[in-house]
Amino acid sequence: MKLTYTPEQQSFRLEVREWLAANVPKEKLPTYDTKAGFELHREWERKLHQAGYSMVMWPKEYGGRGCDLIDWLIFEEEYYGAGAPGRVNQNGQLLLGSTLLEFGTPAQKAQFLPRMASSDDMWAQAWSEPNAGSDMANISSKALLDGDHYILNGQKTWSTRAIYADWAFGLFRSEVGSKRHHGLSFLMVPLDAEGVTIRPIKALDGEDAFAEIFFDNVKVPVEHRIGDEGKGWHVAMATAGFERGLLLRSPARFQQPVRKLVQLYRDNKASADRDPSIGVAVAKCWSDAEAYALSAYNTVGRLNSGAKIGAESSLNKVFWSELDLLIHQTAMNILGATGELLASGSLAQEQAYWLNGFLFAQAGPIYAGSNEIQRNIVAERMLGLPR
Amino acid sequence: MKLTYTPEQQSFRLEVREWLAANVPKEKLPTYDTKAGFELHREWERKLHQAGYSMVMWPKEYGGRGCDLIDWLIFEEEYYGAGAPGRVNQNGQLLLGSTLLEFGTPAQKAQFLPRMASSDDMWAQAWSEPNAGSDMANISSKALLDGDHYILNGQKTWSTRAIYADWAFGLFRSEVGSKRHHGLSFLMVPLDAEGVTIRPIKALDGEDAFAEIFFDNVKVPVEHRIGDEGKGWHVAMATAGFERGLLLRSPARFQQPVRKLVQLYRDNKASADRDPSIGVAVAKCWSDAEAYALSAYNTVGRLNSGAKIGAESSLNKVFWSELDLLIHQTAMNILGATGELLASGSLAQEQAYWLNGFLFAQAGPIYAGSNEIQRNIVAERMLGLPR
Amino acid sequence: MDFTFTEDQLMFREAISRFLMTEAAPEKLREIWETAEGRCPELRSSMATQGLTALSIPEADGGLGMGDIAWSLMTQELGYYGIPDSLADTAYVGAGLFSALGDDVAGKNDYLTKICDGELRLAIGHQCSPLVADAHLAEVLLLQHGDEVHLVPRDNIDEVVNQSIDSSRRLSQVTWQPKPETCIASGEAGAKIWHETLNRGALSVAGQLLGLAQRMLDLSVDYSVQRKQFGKAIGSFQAVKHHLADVAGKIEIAKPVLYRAACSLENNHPLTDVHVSQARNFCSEAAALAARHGLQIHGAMGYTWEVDLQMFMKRSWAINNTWGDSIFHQARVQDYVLNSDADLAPSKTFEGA
Amino acid sequence: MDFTFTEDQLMFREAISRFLMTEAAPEKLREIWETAEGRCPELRSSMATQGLTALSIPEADGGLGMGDIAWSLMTQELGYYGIPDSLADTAYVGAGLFSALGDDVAGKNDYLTKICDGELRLAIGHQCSPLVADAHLAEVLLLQHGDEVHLVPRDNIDEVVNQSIDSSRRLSQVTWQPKPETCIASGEAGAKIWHETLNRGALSVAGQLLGLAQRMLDLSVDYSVQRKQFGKAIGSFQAVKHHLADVAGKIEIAKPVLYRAACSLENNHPLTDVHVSQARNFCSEAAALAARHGLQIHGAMGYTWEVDLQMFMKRSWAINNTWGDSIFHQARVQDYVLNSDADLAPSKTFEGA
Repeated sequence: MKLTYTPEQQSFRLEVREWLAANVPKEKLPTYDTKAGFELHREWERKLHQAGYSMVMWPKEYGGRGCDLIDWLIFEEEYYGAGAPGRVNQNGQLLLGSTLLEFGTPAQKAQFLPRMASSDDMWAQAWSEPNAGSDMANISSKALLDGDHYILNGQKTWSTRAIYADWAFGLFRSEVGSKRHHGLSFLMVPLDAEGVTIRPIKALDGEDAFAEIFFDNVKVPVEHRIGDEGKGWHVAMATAGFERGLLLRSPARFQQPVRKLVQLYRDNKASADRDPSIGVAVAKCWSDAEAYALSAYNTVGRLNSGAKIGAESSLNKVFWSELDLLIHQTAMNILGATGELLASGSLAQEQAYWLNGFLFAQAGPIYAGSNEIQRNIVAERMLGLPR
Repeated sequence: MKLTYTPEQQSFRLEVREWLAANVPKEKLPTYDTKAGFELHREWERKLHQAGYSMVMWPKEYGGRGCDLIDWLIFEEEYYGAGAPGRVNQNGQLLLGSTLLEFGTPAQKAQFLPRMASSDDMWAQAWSEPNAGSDMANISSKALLDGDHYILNGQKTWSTRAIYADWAFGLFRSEVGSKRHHGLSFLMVPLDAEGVTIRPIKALDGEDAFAEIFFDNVKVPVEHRIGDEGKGWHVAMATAGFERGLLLRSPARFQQPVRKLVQLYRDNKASADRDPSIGVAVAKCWSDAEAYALSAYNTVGRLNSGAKIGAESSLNKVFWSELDLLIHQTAMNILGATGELLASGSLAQEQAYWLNGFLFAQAGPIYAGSNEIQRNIVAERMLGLPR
Repeated sequence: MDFTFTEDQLMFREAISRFLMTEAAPEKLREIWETAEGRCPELRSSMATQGLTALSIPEADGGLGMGDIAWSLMTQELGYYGIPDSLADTAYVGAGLFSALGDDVAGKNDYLTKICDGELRLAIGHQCSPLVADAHLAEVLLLQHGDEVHLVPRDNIDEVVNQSIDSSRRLSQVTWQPKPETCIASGEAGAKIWHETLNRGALSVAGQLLGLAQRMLDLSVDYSVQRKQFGKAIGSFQAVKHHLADVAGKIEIAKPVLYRAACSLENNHPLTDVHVSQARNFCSEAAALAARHGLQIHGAMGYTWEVDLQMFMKRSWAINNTWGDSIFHQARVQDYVLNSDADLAPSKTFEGA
Repeated sequence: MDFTFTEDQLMFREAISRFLMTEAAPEKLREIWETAEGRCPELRSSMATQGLTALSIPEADGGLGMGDIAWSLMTQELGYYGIPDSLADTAYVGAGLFSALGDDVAGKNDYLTKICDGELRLAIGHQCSPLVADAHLAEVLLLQHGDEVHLVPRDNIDEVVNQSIDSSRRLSQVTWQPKPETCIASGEAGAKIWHETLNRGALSVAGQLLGLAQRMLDLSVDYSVQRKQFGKAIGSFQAVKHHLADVAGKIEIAKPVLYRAACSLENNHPLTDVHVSQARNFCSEAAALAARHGLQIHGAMGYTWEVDLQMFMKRSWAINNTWGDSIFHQARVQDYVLNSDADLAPSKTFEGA
């Protein structure tokens, strides 16, 4: 055990830090849940990609940098620490990207990964259906094989930013009459294909953050299937594991708001200390975010020694989603009467950072598999309790 | 709404206060989980009874004082406030007593209540069985009607202080082949009857706090059944409601340790304030105990206006048991390194008060129906969620 | 010792509840949320017709002569139906403030009468917040300047309006000049008025939060009975049951605390400050858990604009730190327990410090 | 950057675990709990034979030359098997203290050798507690007097022994007279030794608490699979699943925090104090929840003397406030976050203050 960085790691960190200092937009980009904001984020992604920072842990041939996971953690620390823009294409890059790297054919990798790294292709997930939320295996959207194509019919929902995206990926029932986890195939679908209709869903904050996707005899070539016919569940589970696990929510994603929370506390110490539970909560946020970071480095160490991530990824997801709630609730408590203000007003730039974060944190225990489902998974798969 | 006491209520309070000041033993009685302590507590109960304070809310003819529930709350406040001994016969007096008052025949009331009030008869519960814990309807102990007697066979368990008690009460399956809630009868059994064997169960603290009761062809006259043959579940549920509800745990039972906790905090303020979460917890304990007291007065007001207590009694039970844990955990945190000491040592009278309370508090979320079962009851009966 | 409401109080609550159920259904709220001002004058008028604006006004002035105890029921209804209106600030907090003024204050009775008739819109600026709610529509503002109470016509202020996460709320930074002619109370009397006004405002918020909590619980129970996953209603899963049971527990325990605080405020109990803050804390906790678990049970649906839950969640988040923020109210209770020498014997529940 | 253990460390842990599994089964613990002294000399000897007492001793002195990092695994095993022995205080904390002494201290190497061979019983009295554990059996005591470290033979002290809720523990109030001839370190050097000793003691407690948490979880999982209610194993109820999943979560997150603290202590990291207290807090929380939920899942059975859970619960309650109580360790973390001006950027996780 040696918890210090190598000279190479240190110089990688400095290099990233300098590039970000020179390139991160001075003004916060508008939300990527609007079309304009989405395209500005795409531009930023292209810039990142040109500098080789889009997907640092992918192989160079696919637009990455060939870094290991420690470098990735370092990159994330610098990225969040610099207050750089949210990663608009991460559902594709992190979830589908990891899946393609593991299960994709050489042709698929060559076709999809470079354009994903550069965000020339923007990706949306198509997992959920109206009757397949927590019960993810209850999928009814169909993909019938017809020669060298699948014909897709059905409906997906909660597809983040699908109205702006170029492609979607998800599971479809490809074996007639199959049930639950069986007979599903993992397909990639261009969203401009004939028969695709996308309807936005207005989120809590009024933005079109999600969408429903309707498939009406949509033709998708067999080459757009990842993994074997009917074996999509296996492929998807690997992807879901990535999502819950380390990749989607790197520790820096929480350490940065904690750093700002501590600053908010320090700036308002006289007032905040009148209720000592505030300071206690701030210290707990720091300690939890630090623990999550330690856990990530520890996991990376074990992965590098050949271990696999199992149901721990479910514990991770519960942990960071609850931490995120605590961070933002504590900030709201410190802000007091001005916490409810939207950014549009006279007082509210700092407030809006926290309010937006507070709203988004509310979704954390729900998306990527509800925390109730995660706890079931831990109990059943890690502890061996009966279903 | 008028939250002040009448002159009569005030003078009742003063009368109780004076009597307790003159009569509460100066030295704490030894634990009633030992034979010697049990009998000393019985003596105390007789003294209380002679002064008319044993069961203040029972009718005078049964050894009570004919008080209303407000007077009872006042009595409890004074009783706990004076640090008077624990009520050794309360499982009988509060649970069976209430049941007899509601369901007993005049003959049963006359036979059992006065001796219960005076603690000439000490009562144990015989609810649980090895396979009927949380699943209370899974009772298999049998009571077969044979002329004017029942013949009892089977086993009960977790019967508090049964090794010292004179009588037990509980449910027995009196209809052959009946299932679940049906075909049960509510019986009272003298523990010196032939065929009764009692084996102590050593509790966490090493004392024989519970017992198993074995019934081997025990003869019990039909007159010892409360309510109708086969309708024992209905009778028992009323009793269980009393137990969870107000009677078993009056607010003063928690307000008194909170008062002592605040004193403990004030006495150790300099040290305790180094971790502000201590003060926050102390204040929460006070606020919760106060809320529980308000809730009790509010419930009594509604009862006096003709309302019934329903699933709220389950909420009460969850609330006070969690409060009791917090009170004692907080005390242990203030005591620090000396908190683990038993009373036998050099340092530890105050510590032992808290350690004993801490241990007993651990059982709170389990006995009288586990908190998980209580939450199910609230969800199903109060909110109408499907079973 | 009688911890119950009168028949009159309960019947009035029932009547208001029935009225709001039809007049302020969620579709109506959505309409109001879409307006520029976030408020609906017709709704205020119809509430006045029901007698709500007359609740606090002395019978001598044509009102119903009820007080804080009755309002502890009514504010729950305003919360439950998510009423997008400053009615409580006007007809409860504002009326209380006017009533507390000396009889020599010019126009005092006229203002009370206008409140009673539902004709006055006012806004109150207390130093507990840099923001004044509803200043954009107020005819007059009651503004704090130290111990002074100023009654300021809208024309005499400048305001910058902010939007809230609750689309019906407008919060203004108000700039104004205290002048002798607008001062209607000062010194000890003014300080007392502001002190009591803050307590009344906090109790109004507490009642609304509790009503909101109940609404969010009811919506979540309904949803959990209808929504199926894994072949059965999600309300049959124990995790969902326990989430909702915990919300019910927070609501039930908060009620008597709210009612006691109202009784203390109405009767000038010496511990009113502590009781009000305690009530606000319990109601706030109930609303926060109802929002959190309500959203959790609604899943992604709860995170949409379309499903009603969002309106009630946002209201609860928005008003939670008004009329004294969480820090203020927590600190008032903590100070009493930790830093006073109050005797906390079990017999003292209803006694003064 | 490598957050993993060496093969040697993992294999040694595995060997110790297998050894304790057979040598310190619950029946054996019960026997020891019944003895007057609460300790078993044979168990200590056999642990010495396994090399446990030699772990911290430099290879030059015949030991294994491992450090805090290796002990962070071993203390978990001691906790998991509920070992009723002061082994960690002697072979880990005490050995660390002796090692930190100047080479001029008479007998230093003899003591290290005796520890290594399992022949020394010692007790340590640190000002963090008014009590000294295992003084009743100690040959010598290491006692604090301000900045001075005193090595005091048992004959030179008076003690009053207290019993603990954990029947195997004896805690003494020790009275003694500091004399020049017993002083083995003082001034800055002495202060540094006590400071480091407290951190090492706290880390020892943290590891044991984490091992205890894991044991209580394992016992509860077993019980919930065997125990049936309502016709099925209680482990199939969602409330039980979620209780146990939460315990597993506390344990898993505590591990890396414990390991990092051990690494900091071993390498004199400038934030060692904060890291040790953080580790102790996480491990303490894991043990507390494992006890609470473990008991809840065991139901009344868990509240009996007969079922093994009680031994592990009581140990966890008993040692929780030793080597710095909860207040001390919470305050060290809070002070760092709230009252320092440390830069808490995401890049600083492994850097000094």
